[in-house]
Amino acid sequence: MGLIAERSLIELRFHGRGGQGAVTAAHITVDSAVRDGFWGTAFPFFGAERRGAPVAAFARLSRGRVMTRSMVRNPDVVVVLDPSIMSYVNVFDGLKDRGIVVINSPTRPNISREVKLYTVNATRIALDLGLVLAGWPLVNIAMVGALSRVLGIRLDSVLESIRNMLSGRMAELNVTAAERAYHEVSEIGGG
Amino acid sequence: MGLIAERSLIELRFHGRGGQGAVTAAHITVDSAVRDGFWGTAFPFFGAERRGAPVAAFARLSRGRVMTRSMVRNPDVVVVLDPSIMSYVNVFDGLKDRGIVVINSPTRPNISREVKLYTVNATRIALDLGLVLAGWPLVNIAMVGALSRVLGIRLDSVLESIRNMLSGRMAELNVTAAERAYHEVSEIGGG
Amino acid sequence: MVKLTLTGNHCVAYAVKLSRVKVVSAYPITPQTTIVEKLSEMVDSGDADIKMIRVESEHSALSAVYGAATAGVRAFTATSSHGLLYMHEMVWWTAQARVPLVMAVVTRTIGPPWNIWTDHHDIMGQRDTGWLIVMAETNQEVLDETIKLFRITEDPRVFLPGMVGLDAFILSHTVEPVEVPEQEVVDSFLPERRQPYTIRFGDPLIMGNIPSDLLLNAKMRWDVHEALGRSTQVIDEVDREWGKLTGRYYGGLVECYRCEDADFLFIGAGAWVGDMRLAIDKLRDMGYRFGVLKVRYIRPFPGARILEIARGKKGVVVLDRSISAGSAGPIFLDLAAYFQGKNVTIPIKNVVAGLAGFDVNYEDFVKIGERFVNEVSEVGWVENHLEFYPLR
Amino acid sequence: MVKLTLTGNHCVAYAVKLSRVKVVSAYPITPQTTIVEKLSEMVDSGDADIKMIRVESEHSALSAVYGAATAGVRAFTATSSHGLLYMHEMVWWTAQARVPLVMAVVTRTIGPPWNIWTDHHDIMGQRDTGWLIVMAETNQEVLDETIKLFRITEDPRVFLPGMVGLDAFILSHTVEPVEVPEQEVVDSFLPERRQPYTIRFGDPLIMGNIPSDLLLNAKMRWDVHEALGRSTQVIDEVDREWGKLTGRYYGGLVECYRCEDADFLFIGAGAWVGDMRLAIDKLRDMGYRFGVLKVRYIRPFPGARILEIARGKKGVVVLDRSISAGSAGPIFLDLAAYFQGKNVTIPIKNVVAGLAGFDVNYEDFVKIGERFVNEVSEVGWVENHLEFYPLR
Amino acid sequence: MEVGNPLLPLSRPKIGVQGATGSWRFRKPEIDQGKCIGCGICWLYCPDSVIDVEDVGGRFKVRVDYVYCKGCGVCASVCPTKAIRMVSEV
Amino acid sequence: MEVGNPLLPLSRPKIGVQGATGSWRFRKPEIDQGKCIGCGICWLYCPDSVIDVEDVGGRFKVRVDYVYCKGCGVCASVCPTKAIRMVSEV
Amino acid sequence: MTIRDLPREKYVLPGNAACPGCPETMGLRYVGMALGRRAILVIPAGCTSIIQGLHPGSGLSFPIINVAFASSDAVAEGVAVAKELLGEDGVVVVWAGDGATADIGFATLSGAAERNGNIIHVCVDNEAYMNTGIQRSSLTPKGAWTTTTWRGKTESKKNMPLIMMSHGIPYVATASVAYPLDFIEKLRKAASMRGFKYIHLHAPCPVGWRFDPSETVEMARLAIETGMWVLLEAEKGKITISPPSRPYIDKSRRKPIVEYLKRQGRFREISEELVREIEKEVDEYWSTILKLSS
Amino acid sequence: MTIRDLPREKYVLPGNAACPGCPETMGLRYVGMALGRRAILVIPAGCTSIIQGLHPGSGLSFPIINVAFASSDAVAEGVAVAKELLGEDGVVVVWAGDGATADIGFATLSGAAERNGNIIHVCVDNEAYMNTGIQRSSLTPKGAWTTTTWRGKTESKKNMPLIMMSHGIPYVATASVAYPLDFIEKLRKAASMRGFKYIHLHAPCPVGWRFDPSETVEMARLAIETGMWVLLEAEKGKITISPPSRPYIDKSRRKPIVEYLKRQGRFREISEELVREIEKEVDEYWSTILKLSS
Ligand SMILES: Cc1ncc(C[n+]2csc(CCOP(=O)(O)OP(=O)(O)O)c2C)c(N)n1
Ligand SMILES: Cc1ncc(C[n+]2csc(CCOP(=O)(O)OP(=O)(O)O)c2C)c(N)n1
Ligand code: SF4
Ligand code: SF4
Ligand code: SF4
Ligand code: SF4
Repeated sequence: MGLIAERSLIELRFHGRGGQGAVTAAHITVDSAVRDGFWGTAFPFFGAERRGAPVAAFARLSRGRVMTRSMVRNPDVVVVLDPSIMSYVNVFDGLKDRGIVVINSPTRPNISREVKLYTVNATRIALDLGLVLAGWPLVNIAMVGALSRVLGIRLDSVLESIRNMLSGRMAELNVTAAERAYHEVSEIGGG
Repeated sequence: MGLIAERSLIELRFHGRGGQGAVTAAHITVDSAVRDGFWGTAFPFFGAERRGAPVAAFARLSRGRVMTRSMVRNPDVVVVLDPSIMSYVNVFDGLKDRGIVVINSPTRPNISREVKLYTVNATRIALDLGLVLAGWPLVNIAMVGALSRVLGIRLDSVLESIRNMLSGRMAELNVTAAERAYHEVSEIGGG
Repeated sequence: MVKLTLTGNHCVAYAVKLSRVKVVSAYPITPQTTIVEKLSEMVDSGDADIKMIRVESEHSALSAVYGAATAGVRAFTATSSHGLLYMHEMVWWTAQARVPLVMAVVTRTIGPPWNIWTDHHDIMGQRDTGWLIVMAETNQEVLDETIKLFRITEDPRVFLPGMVGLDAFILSHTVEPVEVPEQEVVDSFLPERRQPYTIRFGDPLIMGNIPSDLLLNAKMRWDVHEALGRSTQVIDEVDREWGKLTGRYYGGLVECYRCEDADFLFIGAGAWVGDMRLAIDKLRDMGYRFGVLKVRYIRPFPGARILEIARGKKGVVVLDRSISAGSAGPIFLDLAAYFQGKNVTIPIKNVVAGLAGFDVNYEDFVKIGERFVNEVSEVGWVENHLEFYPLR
Repeated sequence: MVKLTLTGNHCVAYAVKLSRVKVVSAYPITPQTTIVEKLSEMVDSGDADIKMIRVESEHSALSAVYGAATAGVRAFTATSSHGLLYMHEMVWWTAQARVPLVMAVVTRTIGPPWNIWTDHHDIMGQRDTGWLIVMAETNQEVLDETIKLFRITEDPRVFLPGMVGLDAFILSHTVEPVEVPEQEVVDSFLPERRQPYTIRFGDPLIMGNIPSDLLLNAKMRWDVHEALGRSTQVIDEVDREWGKLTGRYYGGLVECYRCEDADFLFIGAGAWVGDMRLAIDKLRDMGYRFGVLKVRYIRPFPGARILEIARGKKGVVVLDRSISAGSAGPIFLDLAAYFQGKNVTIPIKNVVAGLAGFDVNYEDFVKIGERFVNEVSEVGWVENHLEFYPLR
Repeated sequence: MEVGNPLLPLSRPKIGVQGATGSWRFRKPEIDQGKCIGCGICWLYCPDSVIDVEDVGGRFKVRVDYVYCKGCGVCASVCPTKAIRMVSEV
Repeated sequence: MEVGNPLLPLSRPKIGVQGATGSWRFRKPEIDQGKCIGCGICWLYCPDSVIDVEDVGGRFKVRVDYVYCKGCGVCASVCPTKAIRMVSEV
Repeated sequence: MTIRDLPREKYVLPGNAACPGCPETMGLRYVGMALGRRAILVIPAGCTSIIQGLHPGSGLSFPIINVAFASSDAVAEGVAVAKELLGEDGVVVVWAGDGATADIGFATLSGAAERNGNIIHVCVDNEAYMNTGIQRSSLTPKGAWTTTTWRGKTESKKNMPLIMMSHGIPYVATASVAYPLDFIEKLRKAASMRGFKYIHLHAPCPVGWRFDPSETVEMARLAIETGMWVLLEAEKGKITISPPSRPYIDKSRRKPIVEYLKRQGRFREISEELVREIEKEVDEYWSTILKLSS
Repeated sequence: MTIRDLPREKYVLPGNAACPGCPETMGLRYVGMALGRRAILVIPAGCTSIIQGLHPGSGLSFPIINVAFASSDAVAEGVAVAKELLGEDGVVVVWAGDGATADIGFATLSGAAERNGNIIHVCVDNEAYMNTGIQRSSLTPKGAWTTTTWRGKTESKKNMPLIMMSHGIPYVATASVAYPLDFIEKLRKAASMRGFKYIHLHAPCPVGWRFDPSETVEMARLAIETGMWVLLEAEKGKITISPPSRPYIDKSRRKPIVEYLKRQGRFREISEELVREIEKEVDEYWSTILKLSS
C-alpha cells in the first residue's frame, strides 16, 4: 500500500532534456498504474523540444477518471532525470509543501527546501547495462522503476508495461534497469 | 417626347449571338438614356457565351433609380440583332401585351403575335460601311440607333455615347451606322 | 465628379486607381475577371500608376499584396468564390498580421456543380477571420466603399484588412450610372498610407515567430475582435466625411429605408436590397407597414445599430443568401444571438433564399412579407424560424 | 476489448485501422503528425491493410481521399490549423459532392504568430461547409467517434463527410486509458461501404458540370442542410447501438453532467469540458447548482436538444474557444440564435477563453461560474453578453 | 440517395446538350461528292463529331449533321481535295 | 498601434532568446591554444556563432562562449590541427 | 495505324457547348479514340468544364469527375489507387488546361509525378486561360496579347515538357491537335505503362489567339513546321523526336516563325526585335533537346 | 575571398533555439556574411521558424517576415516590388526548407520564377520535413527512413536544380554547408543580378539523418566527394561545375556512395540493390549535367 492508494489524485512532473525520454517515462508510469487498476494521464510540456534542451513532462494518477486537462501547476511529485539541469531550471517550482522529489543522483544533493527526497543512481545503472545512445545514458525507464517504488506501483506492472512499450533487447535491458532502480532507490529525508 | 418619357419603367431584352455585341448594345442604350437625364441599368444574360450561340442582354430605363436587380421576365421591348435566331429562340417569350419589337431585317417578318413591330436593315448598313468582323456584320450599334428612335432617346446622346465607348475609326463608322438606322427604322404595325 | 455608366467591376477598378494603390495582384476567376482586366488595361495603357503582379493562384495573389503592404505600400486584390476559398489561409494570416489592405469579392456560389451565379457563401464564410466586410447594394456603393475601405483599414484604431462584396453579375456585370469623384477629391480624403509596422532593409524587426506568453497571444487575437469594435466609430466618421465631400452618406454600418414608422423589417445585405425596397413599397400599399434595414457591414456586425432600429417592431425577416449548413443563415445567427444577448423578444424569421444564383425579386419579397405578417399574427411568434425560399 | 494507454492521435490511428479504411492521405502538421506517422508505421509494418498516398499538401490530401472515395472505397485524412485552412476549398467541395469520408482535425490556433497550441478557430471556421463536426472530450471519445463517423457519414440519409475534432496536445499528445474494441465488434458495427454514386470505368456518369436549373441547384445546397438535419436521428441511433455493443453511450448530439437539477449550465465543447465537470462539483459545494452540457456535435447544431435541457434554467454560460471576430463565439451564436428563434428568454453569457492555447482549468471555470451567478442575480440578466477571459 | 436522385450533381451524356448548335452557324460546309476521295480526314478533325462516315467499298462516305454543325470550317480547311466549301448563311 | 505595441506579433533580436543554451551541452569543446594555428575554420563553421575571433598579429585568437555553446562538436570535427577536443560533461 | 483503324464511337457528342473550331473537343475526340471506354477523366476548371454543357446532360460521354482547379492530379491518383484496390482495370486521365497544369495546379501535378502516381496527365495547352476570357498563363508565349497583357506578355513560355522530364517520370510526350494519329499512339503507349505519364497537347484556340475557327489545324501544323512546337517523347531522360517534327531538326527546313505569328491576332503588335528574340529561344530549345536526345 | 575577408557581425545569435550542429543556422550565418544588412528574409514554416526562438525575442538578427508555408515566393515578390517602388535598395531572400520549396510551395516558387520576380530563393535542403519530426519530402532521397517511410522512401529525390534550370531563370546554383565560401560567393553573385535567382543549399541534419551533431560538415562534404551532390551554377541554360565538385567529374575520383550512406542512421536498412540503383542514378545525373555544360 503506497502513496497512490492513499491519495485521490497525484500530480507529477518529470524533468529531463530533449531526447532523454521524459515523456516516455511519464507514459510508462501511467501505463503501470493503470495495470494496477488506477487511472492516469500523461502529457509532454507542449513545446518545440530540441535535443539537449531542458524539457518537462507531466502525469496525473488517480483512483477515478482524471477530469482536468490543464497544465500541472502544483505537482505532488517531481522526478529529475538529469541532475545537471537543476542549475538552470527550478525543478521545485510550484511543488506542493512536503512534496516528493525523486532525483537521479549518485550523491545526496544539496536542497534548501523541505521535501521528501529520494535518490537513485540511474546513470550508473544505465552505464552498467550499456544503455547509452549517442553518448547519452538512457535513464528514463530506470527512473520509472524508482518512482514506482516511491508511489507504490507494483514492480510487475512496471515490467509488463516496459515489455509492452519496447521490444527486443531494449525491453530487456530496461526491465533490468527498472528492477535495479526499484531496489536501489533510497529515501534521504527532508533537505 | 417618346416612350421613355411616358413610362416610369421600360424593360428591354436584346437577342443576338455570342460575339455580336448584344451586351454593348444594351450598355449604349442605357448610357444614351442617362445622357438624356434618365436612369438605366443593363446586364447580360449570365451564361457562358460561345461565339455564334444565341445570347440575350437586358436593360431597364426609368425616370428614377432602378431598384430591381432581378432578371427581366416580362420585357416591354425586344430587340433582335439577328433574325436568323428567331427560328431557334422564342424572342417573344414573356413579352408584354402590345409589346414593342425591333428587328434587324430587310423584310417584314412573319409574326403571329400582336406586337408593335419595327424593322431596320442593320445588316445592310453594316455591310455598306464595311463593319464586318471575321465574316460577321457588326449590327449592334446600328440597332441602338434604331431603338433610340423608337424609345425617344435623343440621337445626339446616342452618338456621344458611341464616341465615348469606342474610339477611332470604329467609333466613326458606328456613329454613321447608328445615324442611318435611326433614320431608316420603320414601324410595321402589329403582326 | 463625372457621371459614367459603369459595371460594378469597373467601379472597383476606378476606385483602386483613384485610391492611388501601388501594387495589385489578382488571379482571374469569373465573375471577378473584368476587374483584373480593366486594371491591366489601365496599367498597360499608362492610365494608372500601378504595379501588377500576375500571379499563378489566389493564394499567391493575397500573399503578394500582403508582402507589398508589409513592405509599406497600398495594395489591393480581388477574387470570388473558389478563388476566395483557395486563399483562405492567407485571409486569416493577413488579419492577424494586422496589415491593412483591401480586397474586392465578387460574391459567387461554391461548387460542385460548377456555377458562376451569385450567392453569399463565399464571403460569409470569411466572417470569422478578422476582416472588415462591407456588402454593396449598388455600383455607386461599390466604388464609394472601396475608396473608403482604404481609409478605414489604414486607421490606427483599426489596422485590419477589409473586403467589399458585390454580387456576381447583378452588380459586377450590370452597368448603371455612377458618379466618379475627381482625383483631387479622393486625394483630399485619403491620407498617406499608414500601417502599424513596416519591414525595412537594415532594421531587424521579426514578424510572426512563436509567442512565449500565450495570454499575450490570446489578447492579440482578442484585439482583432476589439479593433473591429473600434472600427464602428471609424466607419461612421468616414462615412459622414465622404457624405460631406460627395453628398453620399449611407448611414455608416446600416442603411434604413422607411424604417421609422414600420411595424416589420426586412433585413438583408447585398444587391437584392433594391428589390426589398420595391417590395416594401408594395407591401405598404397592401397595408403592411414594412421597412428595409440594409446591413452594410457584416463585420463588424452592427448588432447595436440594428437593435436600436428594430426595437419595438412587431417582427423582423432576415434574408440570408447563404446558410451555415446545419444551423441557419449567418446574418440571422449574428442578429438573433445579439437580440437574445440583449433580452429582446421580437419574432424573427430567417428566410434563406437566392442560393446558387436562383433569381429572387420584389414579387418574391412581397410574398415573403405577406406570409410573415400572417404567420406572426396567427402564431404570435414564428412557427419555424428558418425557412428555405421558395418552399417546396 | 483491450485497455491500452494511448494518445488521442494514436486513438485516431487505431480507429482508422479498425474501420478498415482503404486509402489514407494526409500531410504532416504539428500536432496532427503522429496520426500520419502511426498509420505509416502500421502500414509499413504490415499491421494495417491501407494504401497511403503521401501527398505534397493538404489541398491534395483531401483531394486524393476525395478521389478514392468517389471511386468507391472508404477513405480518411487528418489535419490541423493551417493545414485545414489550406484545404478549405476541398472541404466545401467534398460536402457538396455528397461524398462520405472522414477527417480528424487536431484543433490548433491560427497564425501569425506561429503557435501550435489549441483553440478552436480552425475547426469552427469550417462550420458552414456542410460537414458533420463532432468534438471529443476524451481519447476514448476520439476513438469511438472516429469509428462511428464512418457509419454515420455513409448512411443514405446523410451522405456527407464528417470531421472529428480533438484538442491539440491536451488530447492529441496526452495518454490515458482507452478501451480498444476488437476487430469483430467493429466489423459487426460497420456495414460495407455505401455512397450515393461511384465513378466507374465504362459508365459515363458526369459529376459536377454546370446546372441549367438554378432552383434545383439551390435545392441541392439546401439538401446539404437538410441532410445534416436528418443526421440527428442517425447519430442518435448509431450512438445507442455503439452503446449496446461497448457499454459507452454518450447521449448522441449532446452529453449531460448533472443537468437535471441544475439552475445554471456551462455549455461547451472539446477537451476542457472535463475541467468544467470538476468546476461544477466545486460550484455545487459552494452552493451554486451548475450542470454541464457538452456539445458533442457542432454540426448538425443540436439547438433543439440543448433547448430541451436548458429550458427553465436560470442562466447559461456558453464557453467558446474561438471567436467570430466582430460578432461573438460561434457556439454562442448558434445557440442564442436558436433560443431567440424559439422565443426562449434565459440569460446567456458568452465567455471566450483559452484562445491561442492559453491554459484554462477548473479553477477558472469556478471563477467564471461564480461571477455569472452574481451578475445574473444583480442585473437580472447579463450586463454584457460577450466577455473575454481572463478579463483585463 | 442514389444515382438518379435529382439532388445529386450528376449528369448523363446527351446529344444536343446545348441545343441545336447548327443555329450558331453563319456558314455551312457543302461537300462536293464528286471531288471527295473518301479519305475521312474531315471526319478525323471535325471538332464536334458532326461528320459521320460509312465504309463503302473501302472508301468513306461522308455526311454532315447540319442540326449540330457549328460551321467552323475546319473540315473545309483540312480536306486535301478541297471537296468541302463553306457557304455563307448570313 | 505601432511598433512596440505588445499586441503586434513583432520581435527583436536577442542573445539568449532560448536561455543559456550551454545547459543543453553534455560535452564541451576545449581548445588547445598550443595546437591552434588561428585559421578561423572553427569560427566559420560553428552553427551557433558562439566562437569569437580576434585578429592578433595576422592570426585568429579563438574563444568559445560557454554560456551558449551547445556542445555539438562541429568545431572539433572541422579543426585541421585537431586543436579542439570534446570533453564529456555528463 | 491509319484513319481507318480508328474507332468511330462518339465521346464528344454533337451539340456540345464548345466554340466552333475548338481544339479541346478535337483533343477529347482523340482521347476517346485512343482509350475509349477504358478512361475515367478528371477535369479541373477550364473550357472543358463549359464544353460539357448544362446539367443534367453532358456533351462528353466519358465517366468524368469535374474537380476544383488545383486538385486534379491528386484526385486522379486517389481514383487510380482505389480502382487498383478494387481490382477494376482502366486508365485515369487528367485533362487539364495550361493554367490548371502549369500554374495553380503545378504543385499538385509535380507532387503526383514525384510519387509516380499511376495516371496520365494531358495538358491541353491553348496558351492562356480561355475559360475566363483569355488571360495570361505561364504557358502564354512571349509577345502574345491577352486581357492581362495588353502590350504583350514580357516573359517566355514556361517549358513544361522539359520541366516534366526533369522530374524523371517514366514518360513525357508532346503532341499537337494537327497530328491526331501521333497523339493517339502516344496516349496508348502511355496507357500501357505504369506510373506517371505526361502528355502536352498543343491546342491553338481561335477565340483566344484571334484567328478564324477554320484554321485550328493549320495553326497547329504551322507551330510544328516553324519549329515553335516540337513533337517528341522522353523515356528515362532520353529524348526521341517524333516523326512529324523530324524534318525540322534541320533548321533550314523550318518555316520562318513570323509565318506562324502573323496569322494570329494576338501577335498583331509584336515587334521585329521580339520576333528575333523568340527565334533565338526556339533555337536554344532545339539545341537543348538535341543534346538530351544524344 | 578568404575567411579573413568575411564580416564578423552576428546574424545568428548565440542562445538561439536550433538543435546542436544545425545546418540551417550554419547556412543562415553565411547568408548574413554574404548579404548582411542588405537582406530581408521571408521564411515559411520550417525549422527556421523555431530556430528564431520565442517572441518577443529572436535568435536571428535580420528583418524577417515569417509566412504561411506555401506563400513565400509570392510574399517576397510583393516585398521586392514594393521596395523598388519606394526606392529602397536591398535584397529579398526566401529562406525555405525542401518541403516549402519543392512540395506545398512549389507552384508559388515556379510562378515567381516564371514571372522572373526579383528575389533570391534559397532552398535549405535537409531532405525531409524536420520541423514536424522527420517526414518524407519530395527531396528525401530514395531509400531513406523517415517517420512516413518506415521502410525507406521508394521514390527518387526530385531534381530541383534541374527543374529550376528548365524554368530558364537567370541564375541557378547549388551549394553546401561544407563549402561556405562557395555559397557566399554564389549569394553575392545572385544579389548582383536582376530577376529570379535560385540557390539550393545541401544541409545535412543530424537529427533527421541520424548522425552525431559534430558530423554535419563531414556529411555535407561526403555528399560532394561521393558525387551524390554536385556544386554547380547555371546561367542561361549553360552549366558550370563549381571548383569543389570539379574533381568528381572524373568518376574514379569519387568516393564510393556507401561511405556516405552508411554513416547515416536513416539508411541503416538500405539494401545493396538499392545502393546500386542510387549509384546508377548519380551517374545518370552527372551525364545529364555534363551534357548541359557542354
Ligand atoms: C481556385 C480557382 N481559381 C480560379 C478559378 C477560375 N478559373 C476557372 S477556369 C480558369 C482558367 C482555365 O485556364 P486553363 O487551365 O488554361 O484552361 P482553358 O480554359 O484554357 O481550357 C480559371 C482561372 C477557379 N475555378 N478556381
Ligand atoms: C499549410 C501547412 N501545412 C503544414 C504545416 C506544418 N509544417 C510546418 S513546417 C513543416 C515542414 C517543413 O519542412 P521543410 O520545408 O523541409 O523545412 P525544415 O523543417 O526541414 O527546415 C510542416 C509540414 C504548415 N505550417 N502549414
Ligand atoms: S464546319 Fe466544323 S462542325 Fe461543321 S462539319 Fe465542318 S468541321 Fe464539323
Ligand atoms: S561545440 Fe558546437 S556550438 Fe560549441 S563552439 Fe563548437 S561548434 Fe560552436
Ligand atoms: S475558348 Fe478556345 S479552347 Fe475554349 S471552348 Fe472556345 S475554342 Fe475551345
Ligand atoms: S531538426 Fe535539423 S535542421 Fe531542424 S533545427 Fe534541428 S538540426 Fe536544424
